[in-house]
Amino acid sequence: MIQPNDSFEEIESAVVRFAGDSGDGMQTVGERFTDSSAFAGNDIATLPDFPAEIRAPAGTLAGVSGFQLQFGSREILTPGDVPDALVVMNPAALKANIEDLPEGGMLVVNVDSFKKINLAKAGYDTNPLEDEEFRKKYHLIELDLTGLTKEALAETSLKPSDKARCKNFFALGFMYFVYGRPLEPTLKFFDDKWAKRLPELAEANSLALKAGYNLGDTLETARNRYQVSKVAAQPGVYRKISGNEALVYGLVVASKKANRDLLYSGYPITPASPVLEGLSQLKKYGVKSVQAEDEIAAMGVALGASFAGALSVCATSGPGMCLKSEFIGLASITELPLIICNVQRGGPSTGLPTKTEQSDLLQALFSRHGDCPLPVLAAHSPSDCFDCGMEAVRIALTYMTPVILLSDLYLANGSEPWRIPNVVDLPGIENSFANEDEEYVIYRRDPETLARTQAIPGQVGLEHRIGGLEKGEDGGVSYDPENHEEMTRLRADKIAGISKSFDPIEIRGESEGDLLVIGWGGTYGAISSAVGNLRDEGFSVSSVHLRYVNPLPDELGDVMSRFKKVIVPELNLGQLAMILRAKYLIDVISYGKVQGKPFKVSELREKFLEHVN
Amino acid sequence: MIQPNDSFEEIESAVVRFAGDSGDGMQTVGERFTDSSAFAGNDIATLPDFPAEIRAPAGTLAGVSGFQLQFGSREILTPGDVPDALVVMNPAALKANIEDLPEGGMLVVNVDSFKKINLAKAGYDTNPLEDEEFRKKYHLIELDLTGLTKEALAETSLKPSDKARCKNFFALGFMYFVYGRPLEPTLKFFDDKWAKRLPELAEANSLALKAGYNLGDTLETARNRYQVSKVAAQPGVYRKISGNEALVYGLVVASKKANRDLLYSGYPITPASPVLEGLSQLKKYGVKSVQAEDEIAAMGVALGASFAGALSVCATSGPGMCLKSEFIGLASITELPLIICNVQRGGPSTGLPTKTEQSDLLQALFSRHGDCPLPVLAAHSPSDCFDCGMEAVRIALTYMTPVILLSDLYLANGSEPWRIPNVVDLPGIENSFANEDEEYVIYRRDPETLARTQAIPGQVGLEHRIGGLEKGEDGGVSYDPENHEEMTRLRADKIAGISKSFDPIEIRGESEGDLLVIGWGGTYGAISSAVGNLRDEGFSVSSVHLRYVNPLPDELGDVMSRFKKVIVPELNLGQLAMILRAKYLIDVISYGKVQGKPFKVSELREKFLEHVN
Amino acid sequence: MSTTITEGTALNKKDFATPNDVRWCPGCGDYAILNAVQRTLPELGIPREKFVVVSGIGCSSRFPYYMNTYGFHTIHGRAPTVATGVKVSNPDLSVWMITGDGDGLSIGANHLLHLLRRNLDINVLLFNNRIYGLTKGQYSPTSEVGKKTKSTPLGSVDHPINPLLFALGSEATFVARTSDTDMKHMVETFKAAQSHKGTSFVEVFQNCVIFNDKTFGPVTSRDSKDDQVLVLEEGQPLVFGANKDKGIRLNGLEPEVVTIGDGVTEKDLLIHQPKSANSAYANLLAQMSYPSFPTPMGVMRQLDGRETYEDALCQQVSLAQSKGDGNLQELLTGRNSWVVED
Amino acid sequence: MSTTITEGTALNKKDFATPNDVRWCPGCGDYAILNAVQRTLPELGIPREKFVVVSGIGCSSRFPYYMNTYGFHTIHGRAPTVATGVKVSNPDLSVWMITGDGDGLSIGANHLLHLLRRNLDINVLLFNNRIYGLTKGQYSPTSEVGKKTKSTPLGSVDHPINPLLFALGSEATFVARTSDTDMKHMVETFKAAQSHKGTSFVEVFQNCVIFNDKTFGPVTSRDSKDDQVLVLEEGQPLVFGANKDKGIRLNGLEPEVVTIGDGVTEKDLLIHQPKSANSAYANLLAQMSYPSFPTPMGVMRQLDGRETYEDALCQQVSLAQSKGDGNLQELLTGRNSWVVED
Ligand SMILES: Cc1ncc(C[n+]2csc(CCOP(=O)(O)OP(=O)(O)O)c2C)c(N)n1
Ligand SMILES: Cc1ncc(C[n+]2csc(CCOP(=O)(O)OP(=O)(O)O)c2C)c(N)n1
Ligand code: SF4
Ligand code: SF4
Ligand SMILES: [Mg+2]
Ligand SMILES: [Mg+2]
Repeated sequence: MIQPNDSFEEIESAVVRFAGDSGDGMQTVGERFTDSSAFAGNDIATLPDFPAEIRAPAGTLAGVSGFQLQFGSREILTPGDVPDALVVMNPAALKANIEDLPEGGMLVVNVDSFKKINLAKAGYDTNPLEDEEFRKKYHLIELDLTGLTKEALAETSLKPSDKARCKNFFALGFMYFVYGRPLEPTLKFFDDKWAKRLPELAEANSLALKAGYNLGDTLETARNRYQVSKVAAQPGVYRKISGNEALVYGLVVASKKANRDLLYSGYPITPASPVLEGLSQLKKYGVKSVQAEDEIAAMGVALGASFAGALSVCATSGPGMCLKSEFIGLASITELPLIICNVQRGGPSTGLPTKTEQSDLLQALFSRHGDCPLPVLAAHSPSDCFDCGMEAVRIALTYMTPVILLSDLYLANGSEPWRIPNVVDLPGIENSFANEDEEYVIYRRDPETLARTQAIPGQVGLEHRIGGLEKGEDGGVSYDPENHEEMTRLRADKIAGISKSFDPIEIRGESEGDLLVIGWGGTYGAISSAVGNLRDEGFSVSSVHLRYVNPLPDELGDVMSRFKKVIVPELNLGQLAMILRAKYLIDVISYGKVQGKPFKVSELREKFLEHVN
Repeated sequence: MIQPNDSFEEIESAVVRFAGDSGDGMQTVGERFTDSSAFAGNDIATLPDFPAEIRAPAGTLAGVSGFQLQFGSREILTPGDVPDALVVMNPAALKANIEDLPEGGMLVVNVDSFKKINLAKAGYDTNPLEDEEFRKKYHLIELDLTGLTKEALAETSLKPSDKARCKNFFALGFMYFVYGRPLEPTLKFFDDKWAKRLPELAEANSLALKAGYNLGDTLETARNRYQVSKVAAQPGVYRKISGNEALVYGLVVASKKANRDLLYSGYPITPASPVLEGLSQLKKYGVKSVQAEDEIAAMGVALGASFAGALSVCATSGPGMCLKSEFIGLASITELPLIICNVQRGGPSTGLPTKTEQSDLLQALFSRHGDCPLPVLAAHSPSDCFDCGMEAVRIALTYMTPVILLSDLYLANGSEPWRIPNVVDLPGIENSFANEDEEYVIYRRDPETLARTQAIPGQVGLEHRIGGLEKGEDGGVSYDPENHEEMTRLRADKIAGISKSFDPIEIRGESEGDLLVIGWGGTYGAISSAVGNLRDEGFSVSSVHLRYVNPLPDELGDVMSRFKKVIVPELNLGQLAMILRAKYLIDVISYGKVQGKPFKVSELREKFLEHVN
Repeated sequence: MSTTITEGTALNKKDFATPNDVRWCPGCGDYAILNAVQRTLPELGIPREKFVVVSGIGCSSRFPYYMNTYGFHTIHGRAPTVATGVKVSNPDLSVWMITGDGDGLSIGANHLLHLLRRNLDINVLLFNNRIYGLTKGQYSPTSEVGKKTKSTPLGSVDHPINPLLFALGSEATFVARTSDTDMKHMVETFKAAQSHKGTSFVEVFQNCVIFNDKTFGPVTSRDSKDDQVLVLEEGQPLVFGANKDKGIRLNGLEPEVVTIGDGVTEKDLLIHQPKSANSAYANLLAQMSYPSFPTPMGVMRQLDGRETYEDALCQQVSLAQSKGDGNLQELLTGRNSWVVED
Repeated sequence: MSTTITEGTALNKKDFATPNDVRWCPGCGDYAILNAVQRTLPELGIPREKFVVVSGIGCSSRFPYYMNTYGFHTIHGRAPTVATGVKVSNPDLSVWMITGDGDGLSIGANHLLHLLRRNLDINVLLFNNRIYGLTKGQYSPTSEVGKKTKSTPLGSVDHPINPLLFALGSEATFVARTSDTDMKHMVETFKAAQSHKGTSFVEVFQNCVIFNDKTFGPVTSRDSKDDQVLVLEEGQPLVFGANKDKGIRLNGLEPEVVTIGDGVTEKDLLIHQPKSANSAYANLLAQMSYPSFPTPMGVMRQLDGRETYEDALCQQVSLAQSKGDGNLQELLTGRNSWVVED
């Protein structure tokens, strides 16, 4: 193995971004860099960023795909505001990303792609690399990646065009040198992926990676190298995990804990498809997965399976949520357990299908007709999707209710290190099954939870009928006015009462002060970082991050009232802010951003500063 | 014609309810009584009330169908809290309605149906008519309607069973006598309906009606008769109109005023089907109506037609609204004009399909994913559906936006007198068409309204493409972060700015005081009556009835702040209240009712009284 | 569909009736169908608790309320999806799906298509009354062109769906038709549906007395029946008529009505072969319609041997589990974990 | 569909191209289809501003962005409804609908069914690549059983939809198939579609290089094509093979492949009759599939004479208006008004 030389500059954290064409393999190298950093013991957070087209025309701005990560020896909560180093594979990638690179930042450029035609496709009249101003502004490293890679692979049997396609790993190797990353995890990846099927590819990529690394050692300009030490983490077994993976695992574990077979039913949609794909691979764990004809069907299949006793789950994104509304109403009035995950993306309509947003909160709360409140949860980090998956199942089965679980594209695709829990230590989940020895009264309720009990088809003597018409306690259709009011309020009270089972609110910072920041979902990292920084600087700022959007935690009003101001940053036009204002009559300040991108720590910091002192 | 005798007691208003089996023709006699009262110059309001089944088993409670109306010489705003007179055709009708009849109320009973088997079907162990307590409690009039009708029709050629079916008109004739109603409108109705096709039926019903009337003259118990004088109404031509009829007319008139052909596309659903049925009959007015395969399709057809230049409308109820959400998002982002009517019924899910409710307000505001605000209007009385239909079209075409118009079952089926407007006096409606002489930039906006202009397929040189992906001003797909934020805010600002075009808020009562009642939709009559009564009694109560739920009128916050308390009565669990609280941070009191029934004036009065003094 | 038959628990029709009032209009054809189903189920040797009846919305879809089994009255058009969920979750249940011409063919035809092609072992009964009953009489996708209804005052303009052709186009493995006027035929047909392994699609002609009375009268009424109905029996020639003297012969690919006698014998007639591999024959039957042809009744197509969706899926699950159940801790740990020591 | 042809505005292919970058993957079959459509349209004699291209969501559905006509990229599966709205509102437009196997047959098949049966004069091109392209490679309703994809790691278990059988089951009046590999055949087929009055349904075999490369290779590739493709021509016998020595003969109701020569002549073969009244013949063609049969390409069914929905509707409107336009004031006044005097 190549030994890193020792002229390192020690830094606390760094942000690296790779950008290139959709076909350039930027997501792959980003993931590898992440693995390597995790393996090196750093904390990490990632931000993949790709276009809605599968492979838009090579060289155009529309085709630029990027991957940013931050890694550090301190707690890393976001993928970083701006890159310290930017690797660009072509002019379009430069054009699309250069504005984000601060002066003096490291800019690694694949120069052989800076030909007239590519410059034109990117909308450059002249080659920016020939501009002296530009050259001086950054720490520019020009590499003829194609040429260097081909050279490195001269001995291999690959076709020249295939050789050139290894250039992403050459670039990666180079960056590994700069940041002193270990090569092993990536070499292992090549092995796992190709050693059997395409050994020549595994070999070529290894060669390219190493060649890139070695180049660093020889290249004048790359002399300064950085060292990022291990983060002080709790002891345990760790892995890197994305939000969608964590969700899949959380659901499977919950199904085992609840002793119900998991039935997943979904329809492909970005960014929720990996949940379908991930669960499809877990038949070994008793998971049945159905790719339905659409999201309505997916929900219907899930509801039917729930009626038949399965732990039913479906996941989708905004457009699919629209289609589920009517069935959600039916699930609510029949009080069947069911998990509905919305991995949010930019809206409205088809919107920005590969960008992140948090703009489906009000939809989650109010999409269906009639008074039909439901529990709504939101995960706040990739690994939190695991916990939220389990929690959603607990609520669904304890309270006999559909549960809406919100995630978002940023969490779904982003990843972070996760301390793997011990499965046996995780709590069990109770079901609310009917007592076979008693007369079965469908909507008779547990006085504590107000949940009804469930009888499963196949159980002798518990035959019964349910449906979407209003009904009395015995399930018989009832048009009685008072009964309707009673049933409507009982259903609402049941949901409202779930808050009694919540853990107390966790406040980051003092429990009173100048400014309280309330967040929910994927903004957790950015908010916590900004608030943490401000507190370190002595400002009186605290934050609360809500897992439960409905019902809200009982003590939230109290907490809010202990601060002079409350601000709610969200990746929408102020949806949670509206809910809090209505409930607590506090003049909550809404700070909305709708750019298909997560908050930057710096923009939050600035905004918060406006409201302290 | 039969002359009413003159021993009348003059009363200001009266409430009559007819109740019988679904097959007994109660809706028909109710409508006739209404016509007759309108013709007599009274103000009126009606409440049809029927089960979800077409014809549930004869004689059961499930099959009871009723019709209540109030008529008076003063302004009549509701169908009345409780009946002064109740006509019941069978024991089930008695059972289902008797609780509403106050002591001393007139109770007309079809005694021949009070046989054992019918009593049992209604759940009576003994015949209540044999109970002395019961007999004393009401002003009981027992008629052998079947026998009397058969007798009256002895000479006609109808089959005995067909003769018996005329008993509803016999009962109606009797009630006409009691309340001194003119027979002409009903005789004319027979003529219009049956004279050509079934002359023997027209004759038989006329005979039955007159026989019933004459019986009144001879029957001891019916001696006291009531007289309700003409209401002092504005001069003009009047007709009786239901909410659904008014909506149909409003839309057709608007289409002519806007010079666009009306394309209606719908899918049958209670209580919106009459809009489809009504517009299907207006081909003469250039209306094209399409019965689509479902509500998604209905919305798609409407949107396609809107793109092609039509004035597009669809109407549905809650379950159908669920299905339209995704298309509503597309209509919003493409900024095409379109009217979406939701004639609300009891929810959630299939709920109470033939009962009224106002519980789809939050759905109207928030059903779709993404930040996607839209104008939401609500009609407040049957005839107001005409004005709201026109207003919805004005907003849609002026602002290039889909508009959601809320009605409800109570308005849709209920009716009232309507002073017919002069079509030529109604205002014209402007379109926002593209200028053929200029380069067409799809999302370039009018600086005043922020509306884009529309180019219609077939126009030379204005070819263009629209869709659901986020786009720049020129319509080109854009994933640019700043552009998305700008577009999202522009769309929101456009909708918010519509309030600039509203008429000032009308306050019923003083413009400041103890209690402000804010209502919306079909509760107008009950709220106005209750508030009017309280004001007459000297209480400081005023009311505002909102036509616009989004955007809210600009001065609403000001108005609210001038009252000590604000209460919002709604037929839901507090949906508008939530919106007002969020926007104005005023501790609005929510008064919700979810019983599938309108508010009674008395229950509102009581509630309001709790909050004054 | 077909379901493991458990030891005969001697059930009878009454065991399948609920105490609930049946709330259809007096004279509605739905009563007869309910009757037929309640007669069929006890004869199948399946315990009552294994039946699940799933429906959408419509008069017909009130059906589950009247069956003393597990039942789910869902939402308009979506019954196939819920039925699929029930069956996939527990293949041991006998699932019956009830739908109407509006519910199944207007809003819900997509789900029906996918149910049919996936071939879940479910029995689908489509009550075709060629009208929207519950919403009070608008035309439906099976209403004939020119039909005047509340929503088509000048007559409908859309070409109606032929439910059988639709099912065949969806490659259903069992396609049949029966009528609410013939109790015996209904029971037979429902039994055949149950004994077929795969989705069984049965169109039931159903009379709506209120909004579309006698729509099938010209075909199924007592007077016309003999001459207008062609009762299908496997392996038998296509013969019909009060005197059994008429039949169907093939001329190239066109069927024609012939009279047996003048030179034509039964041998010249088409033989009913519901099990032929390709669907062209069933397609011909499905296109035969009043008044040019007699209306076929019975099983038009029955294709054995296509695996059901739930069996295939469950097999994948068992196969995956055959090497032992998954270990959760291993799953969570994955292949790229690392340890942080104390 | 067919549309009033207006005087020839000499358009050419370039007139139909937009300046927008075409954003499909290099090598995607969609490019060839775009090319074919851009070649077809200028030859129809219809002015450019009368074309409207409507699509759903999917790679294929990005199509309208690349056509310099009026265009609407709608939502997933719903293009038939929007196209219907456009055509009903203005029957004078030439409406082209683009969809994929997922868009058109998974989420959207119900709307397609209703479009086809209503027979609006619209051309539907279904790009069948047997995969979900835009969502990155899950199986689609036309994927073969056993297909391994991201969402079916152990192979798919659902029986695929046959798009042509589906269209025939929906009683489409025009059903055809072509392939992205044959420019000339595409242009011919699209022209035939346009000249048909009524909904024209065209399945286009389309290659997705990224997620399902060469799925139709065994049929349409250069080497296999002659032996595996059966090009349909009206009135001609069903002959195929590199040497034109193979044909299709009917045996009862079963088609069989025969070699011309050993006792078999062209006269024994089926003659291509896309216009036969019943659909049994087209149904047979649609069921012929690789590897047992050659794959038919061309127009399988063309039924003339069924009125289009929009014509029938517009006729009702004109008829209603023939006695004069409606008087609005009369409408509002109705038959039961009364006057309140001053
Ligand atoms: C989403 C939705 N749209 C519309 C309706 C109204 N609706 C109830 S039943 C029905 C049609 C019933 O027709 P069919 O399926 O033929 O059943 P039938 O009543 O004739 O038995 C409709 C349109 C509904 N309940 N839900
Ligand atoms: C309601 C909804 N569900 C899911 C999606 C995600 N989605 C986009 S395209 C697509 C399928 C595309 O497949 P196909 O129609 O075959 O088109 P192709 O990309 O293969 O051309 C899906 C599921 C969506 N956009 N909207
Ligand atoms: S309306 Fe028709 S289908 Fe419905 S219950 Fe009555 S008769 Fe039967
Ligand atoms: S993913 Fe497939 S269908 Fe989509 S553009 Fe690429 S090659 Fe074409
Ligand atoms: Mg029906
Ligand atoms: Mg596809």
